[in-house]
Amino acid sequence: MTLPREPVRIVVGPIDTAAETAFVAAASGVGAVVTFSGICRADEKGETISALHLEHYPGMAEQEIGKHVEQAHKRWPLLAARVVHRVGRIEPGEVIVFVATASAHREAAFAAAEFIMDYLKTSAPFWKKTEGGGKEAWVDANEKDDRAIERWK
Amino acid sequence: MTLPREPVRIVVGPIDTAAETAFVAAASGVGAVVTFSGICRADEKGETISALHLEHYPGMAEQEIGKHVEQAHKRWPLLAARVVHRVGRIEPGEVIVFVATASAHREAAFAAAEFIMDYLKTSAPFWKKTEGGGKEAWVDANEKDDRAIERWK
Amino acid sequence: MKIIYFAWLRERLDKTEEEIELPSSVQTVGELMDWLKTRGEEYAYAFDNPKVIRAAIDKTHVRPDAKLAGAREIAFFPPMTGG
Amino acid sequence: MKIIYFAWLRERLDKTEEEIELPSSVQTVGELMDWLKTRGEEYAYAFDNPKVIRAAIDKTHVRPDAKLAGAREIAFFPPMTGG
Repeated sequence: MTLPREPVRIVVGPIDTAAETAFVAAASGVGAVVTFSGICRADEKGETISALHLEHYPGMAEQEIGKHVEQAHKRWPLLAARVVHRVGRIEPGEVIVFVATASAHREAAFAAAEFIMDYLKTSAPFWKKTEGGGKEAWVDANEKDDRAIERWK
Repeated sequence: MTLPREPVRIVVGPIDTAAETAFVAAASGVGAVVTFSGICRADEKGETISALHLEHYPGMAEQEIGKHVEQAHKRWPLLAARVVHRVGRIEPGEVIVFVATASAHREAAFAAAEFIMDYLKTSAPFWKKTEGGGKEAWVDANEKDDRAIERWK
Repeated sequence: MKIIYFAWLRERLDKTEEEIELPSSVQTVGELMDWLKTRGEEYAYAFDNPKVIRAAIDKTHVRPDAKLAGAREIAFFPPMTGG
Repeated sequence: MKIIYFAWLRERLDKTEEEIELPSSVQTVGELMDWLKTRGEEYAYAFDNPKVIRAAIDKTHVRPDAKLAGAREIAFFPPMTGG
């Protein structure tokens, strides 16, 4: 395995989700691994798009995600957790964000992956712009995402 | 992709989790993929084991899992769901069961994967026996698993 | 009627399945367990604690009060531990 | 003080960042937004609806009433849409 050891990374190219999954699964005592892949859809609000452009705030993006990965470790008996977020131009079908959590049992792995994603959506500084049909548009934030974090409070 | 089209399979050899994940991710309109891997631990109740032996009731095992995958499709807007369960001798670190769910958004994919796993644990006819230290022992059922399905009722 | 056994029930009985002609007094799954218990030492051992034993008729989970009429295949097994 | 802009704020202002000497009357993030708005047409457009704009001081989310004292870097951006 030649993956970086950092549990949170922002990358420009494709994400090797199989390698990331194998990395958390290899932690000692793991009985459950949950992964989440956020995938670029071919449409946004009914409009066909040819790509998304992901912009981020370097430094703060890693820090915000890292803070919530740390909180997940405090709330659940995790054995490993990794998050990789892609930036730049991303085409439909490609992975935008990948989260992998590992624990002895499934409850902690599921809860931690959802927790990390819910907070990533609302607090990590990334912005999506759509490309398609000759025009570009910034994606609006989703109110549902703000409500999702209420359950963790 | 040369995977079988059947969404529920019992297999004897290793599970190609990357191919299964790619299969559900390829469904049209997918924005979220959640996977769960149940992994053989090197210990069972504090005792070191060298392997698990998984026995199942052929026909009924596929049918019970399939029934709950169908129910998941009715409860959530899933675009794809697959379950592969391994039987026979499985060594520590190897995947015993793999679930992959795909939806436009993450809530449905997470909930369906948890739902399928909770019911698989309590209703699918599989039995685990441990091998190690020169002795064999049947694994006891977990009361926590019976409680887990209460939230879906 | 075909009866199938799994896990430690199979081991205690030392058989995976058998064809048995049931007496007409045996009408339910629970009655079948009670009757099997009388068939010898290994059956008494296997069905020692019928409360923990699960049953399926034609590959569908059933309770001890389920009727056997029309069943092709009865399976007995311990609580499941897959996944 | 260094100010950074992201997404459509960056586009409306046509700049990713700038160094600005703030008047002593500007003490909070909210006051900074109000003051920036007066700096020209593009600022008025960018900060047209300050309620939807988020801010961070030294890479930590802050509310409009957060004090600027001691800050090295202020960032303004729309609600986040990652993941």
